[in-house]
Amino acid sequence: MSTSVLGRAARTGRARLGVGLLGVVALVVVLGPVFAPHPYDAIVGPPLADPSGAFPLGTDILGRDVLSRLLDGGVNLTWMAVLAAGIGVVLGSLVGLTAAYRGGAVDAVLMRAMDVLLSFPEIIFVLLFVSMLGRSTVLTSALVGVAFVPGVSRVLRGAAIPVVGSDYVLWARVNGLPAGRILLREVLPGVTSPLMVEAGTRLVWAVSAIASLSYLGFGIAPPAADWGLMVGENQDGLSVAPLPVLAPIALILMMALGGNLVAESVARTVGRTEGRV
Amino acid sequence: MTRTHHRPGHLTRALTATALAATTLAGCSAPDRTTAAGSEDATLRIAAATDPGETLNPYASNQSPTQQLRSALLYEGLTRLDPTGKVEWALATEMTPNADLTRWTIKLRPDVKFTDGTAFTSADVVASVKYLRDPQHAAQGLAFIEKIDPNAVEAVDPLTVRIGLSAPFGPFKDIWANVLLPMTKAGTAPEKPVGTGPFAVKAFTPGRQSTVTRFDAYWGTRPMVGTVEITEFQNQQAQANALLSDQVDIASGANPTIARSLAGKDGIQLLDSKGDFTLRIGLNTDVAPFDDVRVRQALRLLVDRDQVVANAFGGYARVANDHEGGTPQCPAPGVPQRKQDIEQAKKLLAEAGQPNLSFAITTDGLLPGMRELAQVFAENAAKAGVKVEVNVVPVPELLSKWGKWPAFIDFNPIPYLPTVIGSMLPDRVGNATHWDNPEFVRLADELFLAPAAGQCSIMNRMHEIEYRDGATVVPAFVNVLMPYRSRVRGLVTDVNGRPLSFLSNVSVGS
Amino acid sequence: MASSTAPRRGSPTRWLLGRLAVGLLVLFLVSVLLFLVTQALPGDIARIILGKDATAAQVADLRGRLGLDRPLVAQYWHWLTGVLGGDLGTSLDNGRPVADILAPRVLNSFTLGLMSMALILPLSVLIGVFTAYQRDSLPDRAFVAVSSLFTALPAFVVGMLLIAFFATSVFRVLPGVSNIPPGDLPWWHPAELVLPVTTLTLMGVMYLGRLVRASFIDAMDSEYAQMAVLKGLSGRRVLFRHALPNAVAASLPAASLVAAVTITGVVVVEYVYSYPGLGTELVSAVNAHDLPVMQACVLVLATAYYVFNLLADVFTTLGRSR
Amino acid sequence: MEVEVSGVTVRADATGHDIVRDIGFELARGSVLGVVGESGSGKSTLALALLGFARKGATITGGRVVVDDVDLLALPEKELRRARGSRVAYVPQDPATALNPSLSLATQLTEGLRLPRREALARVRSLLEAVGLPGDDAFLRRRPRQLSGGQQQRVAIAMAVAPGPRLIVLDEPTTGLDVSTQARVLEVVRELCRSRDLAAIYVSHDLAVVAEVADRVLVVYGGEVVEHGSLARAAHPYTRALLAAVPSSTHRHRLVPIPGRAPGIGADRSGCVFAPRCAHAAEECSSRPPLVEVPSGTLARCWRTAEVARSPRPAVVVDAAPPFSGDEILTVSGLNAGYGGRQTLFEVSFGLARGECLALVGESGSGKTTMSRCLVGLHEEQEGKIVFDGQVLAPRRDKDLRRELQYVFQNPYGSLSPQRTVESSLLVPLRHYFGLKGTEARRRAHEALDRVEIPTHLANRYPAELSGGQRQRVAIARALVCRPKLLICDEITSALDVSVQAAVVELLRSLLAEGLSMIFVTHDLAVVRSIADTVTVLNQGRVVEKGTADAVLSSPTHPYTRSLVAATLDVPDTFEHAG
Repeated sequence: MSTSVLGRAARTGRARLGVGLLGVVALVVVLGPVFAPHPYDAIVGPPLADPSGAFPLGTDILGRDVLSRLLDGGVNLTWMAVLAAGIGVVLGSLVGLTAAYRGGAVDAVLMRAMDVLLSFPEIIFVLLFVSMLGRSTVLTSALVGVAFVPGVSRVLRGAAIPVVGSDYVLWARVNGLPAGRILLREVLPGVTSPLMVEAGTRLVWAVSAIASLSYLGFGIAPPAADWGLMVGENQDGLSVAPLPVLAPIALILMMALGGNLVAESVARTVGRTEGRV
Repeated sequence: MTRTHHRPGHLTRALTATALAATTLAGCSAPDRTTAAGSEDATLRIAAATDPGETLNPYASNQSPTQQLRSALLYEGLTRLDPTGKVEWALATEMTPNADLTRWTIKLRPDVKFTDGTAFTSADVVASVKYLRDPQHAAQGLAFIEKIDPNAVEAVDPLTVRIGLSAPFGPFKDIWANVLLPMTKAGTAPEKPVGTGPFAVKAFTPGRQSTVTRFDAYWGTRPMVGTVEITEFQNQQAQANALLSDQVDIASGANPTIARSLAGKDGIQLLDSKGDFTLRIGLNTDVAPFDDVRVRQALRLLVDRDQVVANAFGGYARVANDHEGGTPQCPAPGVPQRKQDIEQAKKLLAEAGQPNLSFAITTDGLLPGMRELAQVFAENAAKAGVKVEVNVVPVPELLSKWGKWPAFIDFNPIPYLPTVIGSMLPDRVGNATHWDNPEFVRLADELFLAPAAGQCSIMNRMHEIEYRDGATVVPAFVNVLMPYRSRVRGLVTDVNGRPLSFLSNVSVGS
Repeated sequence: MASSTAPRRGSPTRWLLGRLAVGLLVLFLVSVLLFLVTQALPGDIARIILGKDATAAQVADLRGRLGLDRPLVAQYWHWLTGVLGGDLGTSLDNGRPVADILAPRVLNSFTLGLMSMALILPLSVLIGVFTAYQRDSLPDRAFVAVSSLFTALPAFVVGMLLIAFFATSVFRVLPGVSNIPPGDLPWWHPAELVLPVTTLTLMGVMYLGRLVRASFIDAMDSEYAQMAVLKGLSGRRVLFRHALPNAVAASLPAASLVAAVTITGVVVVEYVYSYPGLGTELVSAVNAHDLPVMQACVLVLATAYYVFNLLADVFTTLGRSR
Repeated sequence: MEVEVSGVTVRADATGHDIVRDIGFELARGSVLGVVGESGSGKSTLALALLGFARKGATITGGRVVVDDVDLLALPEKELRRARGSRVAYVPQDPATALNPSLSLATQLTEGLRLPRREALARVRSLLEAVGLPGDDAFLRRRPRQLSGGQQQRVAIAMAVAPGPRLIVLDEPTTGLDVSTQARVLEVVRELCRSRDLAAIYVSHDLAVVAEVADRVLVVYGGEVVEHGSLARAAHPYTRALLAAVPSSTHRHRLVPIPGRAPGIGADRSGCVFAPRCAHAAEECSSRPPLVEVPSGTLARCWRTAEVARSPRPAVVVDAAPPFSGDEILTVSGLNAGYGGRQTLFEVSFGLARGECLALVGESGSGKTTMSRCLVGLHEEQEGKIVFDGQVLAPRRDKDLRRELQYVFQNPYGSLSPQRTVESSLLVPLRHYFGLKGTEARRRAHEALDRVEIPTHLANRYPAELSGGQRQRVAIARALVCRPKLLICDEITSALDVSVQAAVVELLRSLLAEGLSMIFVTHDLAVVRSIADTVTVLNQGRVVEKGTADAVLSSPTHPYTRSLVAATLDVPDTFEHAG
């Protein structure tokens, strides 16, 4: 079922555009480091130099080659976003499915716990924990992921309730199948479509959130090259040298927009086909 | 809030206004806040960094640059520094020691009034000194006056104070020029301190804004502006934005990049105070391998000082030579300029048994250039195979492990003498490198007893020890940059990086 | 989206009271969690206040005066009883009453949030209905594309670009920072509000407008809309009397969530524009480890969040009982 | 003639195939035409086309719908809109979704009347009273959700009649209603047509209902009219097959399913559409027969009506089994149960002998669903005693008990996991109960599929690819692989077309014959008659009558049972005499 939804989604124009954008970004992320003309942390010129033959995109605030940093700076963002989205979706599904399946008190307790989590503005949540545990890329990704849990769990709980109430799950319960197996083998396959949409959307949000955190200085530590960090580092020079800021923003946008388009087209295809078998 | 009832229908008006196009809005701002430009009552609007913990108490511990900026307008000390770094008389007119420099008699300036109109007398000085000297108050300037015997502070007559010391101390006049040691009316600190400065507080909201107005009975030169409004902003970019959109006249903090991008924009100029402000990398001598002077010297040899000046500070700095400055009155110490020498550094490291040195530099990035300095240093060090990580931590974390970081970035804005007292002698809280050089300590003691004429040669010898053995990498002296709108006239640069302490001749044109 | 148990039995009032009680419980848990987290923060508030120059004895003395040396439970209990008695405590950082610090900031933030909501709701409906009605037309496609772009765009980038465009670089028609001087009411400074409100509104409309568009399309495709057509009603009546109320009703839970997100989203926007609201205060309180201020900020934000969330649930429940 | 329809064709835009094709009929004022067809036959599309309306993705490509000398399909958009409601009105299948949830009844009833509000309200009030609803302000202020299903449907009818149309199209108006409610709605329809001289088109899948309400019947199959006339005189093999598949509440007969599946849109239409499933198909059927008058008196689209007429209906009457005297496999005594504090079952007691089929009969709200949930152990708020095969059923049941007591659900679309193939669905219980995997498990699965007559090649299909009847049989197979002793079937045929229902009922009957015990939960007395040995009637959570099927259905004693029996409709019996 799900593969066919993906297949149908992939044939839409917006999905193709999305895949194209993601492809370009993926090329930059994967092949970029190979083609970077300078080491990402080498100071090779005066700060904020205009674009020239030697520095096609100019230099940054410290006199490093912007192009090289751009080509090198996607890897961290990518794996961090994937990790964050993964944590968010896995934990969120776990909570959401458990709440939907157990219902009653378990449901109430889990959902109120999610409310508690949601009540912290995301940025404060990260700020507090980064202050508490020290800055690390894994921690930041994990925190962004945890911040996603309430949202994901709500959506999946909503999606799972009809599945849990459906007769085939009822049959499994009546026959005394173990709860874990029912959740994993019966309920989970029933919510793959919203799950995929969530995963896609959260990936996009993770890109945006992690870029924001790097911009604010809670993500990747300097002197590493990272698109979000580059925006933060160079924004003071925006009016003198816009490229060191705009170039990474463009790539972040391409990445997020690409993911968004793909997620949306899946969601659209799902919306058009689900429930009207 | 209290004015709500005067303004019926504001919500509707504001909503309509918000919905309207931007053009109508440009001219629309708080009605009663118009600046009478050029006139006697002109307002000077200064952007400063946010400090939610600030108070009006000039003796408070841990004062931010913002609080010190305001204190300089409200309070005065017995002496003060002029923009060239020279100590001049302020509330005192004379300080006379006894023969062994253990008791000082201070003559006060007559006819000085506090901003509440009362007269400034010796009783106020005694009270201020006793307050400062009481360790209970944790005053930030305490370190400088530790030699004062609190029981030996007495008023001789209304304009004479006598202060006894626990040990002989010569450069008494220099010490009192510190902004942390002002005089306030007896009994008013810390709650509602009253000073003798050219301005008095009109409104004060910590962390947001303070307004001070001219004190017309000020004993010195009467300022030309009627009001100074200090508004606090979260970051320097916001200060720059406020300056650009003409919401403030001066941005008191600007990093080199901002300064560069603002300079030359219409109507904006740059106040570039060159001085001996140092950003330095401290190396903790309690921790291996920084207890080995060879390692410290190797790291000093790794720095490309020209690159630090050009790239970390955007050219708004000058090369330094691994010793503090703050001695504008003295000739340069006779030590050669240290230059990048990778081979020598490698050799020293190998001798010290640290060929693959790897460590982290911690900084809270509080001041512009701190992170950049760390990064340039890391890049330079990599050339010798030394792996340096830049560890940016929040301010509280830096403070919480103060004195325990193996390598960190620190700054020093004050003249050499108080620097020595505050952060270079052993067992000072400010000395987070725990550097303890017996010869340096001996010279310091000598300095405290030396007559003014002999100070320079002692200080130059001390610089030389720093250069040879010191625990800090001092690659550059950094300029203090303040972009301002060119309608502000009369600003002066200051070697100590506090040009906004000198507002007497500043006017705001149209 | 909206969660939780619908009123299955008992009166709606009882259900609402139940939810409010749960809300109080959530707030209590939030405060406990925040308290525990701050205890684990590195860096001692007394040390932060006194700075690096203070001696250990001075730090210990200040800790005593601030009551930080008492057992955790006692500290928390002291704070809680104070809050329940209407006393939010005093800032550790500058000793001022928390209520005095926060009152103007709450007003500022809520003005910002409510103004944005006042724009987001009608604009979303307008744009959503228009694009749904003109489905697949050029404006519709443009809106869908732009809104995709915006959901991918971090708020700080939007803010940064708006400042550069309207205040500092291209046009210089608006203030580049949105400082509301202390003592002033935010709406005395409409020009300062334009950019922050615009940022929040843009982000909100791009999200909510899409939802309205989708639910309007659903409403237009519904059986009752078809029935209205079959009754021979005019196109306009079908659109505005039959489809629109239901589309709006279907979007209400999402609108409440957008409101909740807007309230908490002011944190970033306030930071970008240096707007003196709850968000900027919260950031400085976190930086200074000023627990009472932090607690109060988070409680206000969490309450606002919970209220809007509850509204979302109420709307969903109303919708479900239809 | 009041209404003349001819050549109406609706095409699916995407594929270009016709959904309905060349439909024509005439209708006099005051008379009711029934349109009968199974799901997918195109009858709803036809109903909408009569108002000049096609759903998204479909277009009316030709034909005339003349009402009062005006051809609706030829009208420009604006005039067509005026004609809707005032000339032709529509009553939707599901008023719960077709009435606007956010508007009051007054608004919905008066809008489009083009009358001053006071007059409009007066007319609406009298109409509401005519359909048996209160016409007071309090009622008019209500929203649709505050009404019961039957009330909603009567409001929808009043709404349709209010502008004074000449023709009213009712699309499955009683589907989903209880028999007694259905009876009231039908009465309203008949009465309105008579009193207001309205022509009505009544679309339904239920032959009994159509036979009851309509003067003449249009039988639609594969988007075409295959027969037009009286059901009692049916000549087309499809009509006759349908009738043979319908169970009767008055006597038990063998139900004959129609083999194969209904044609989809885009099926080959060069010949007779029913030929692939027709027992009488011959070579000539590969060309399309015309709709012509046949000897029985109807119009039929069939080449072979003569042959068909010669083969009599195989009305095999099956005798009710003798009363069982064996031990009881299930005994329910004093069962009370409820939801969230509200009691829905009161002191329910009954017993089921081994090998017997017990029908648990009740309308919606009778508690029959709670009852079946209690039996399988899904219900938690219950007290009383249930003894199964000598063991008292505890809340926590052991594996064997669960295995021996199997449950088949009502909704064929939900009872199988859409993500599992047929075979995989069957392997789950085999692994769970018997620890079987691999070849042996597959062998047992295929065995069960054979038993329910699901061809082996469907084993790897997903439920979405199966028809409703096939899914229900797979669900039965899944119960069978567990080797149960008692099968609880909860309304398992109610969502199925009659031709498919027949196959399932016959399957269950054969399982009974093999000794399986069964509880059949239903509201349909005809199905009860065709399968049950004993009947227990539930009303408002209480058992009001029990006994053998024959006794309860033929001579009910409780007033409730009597009214239920009276409201149950049957297809006409006169069929045999027609040939």
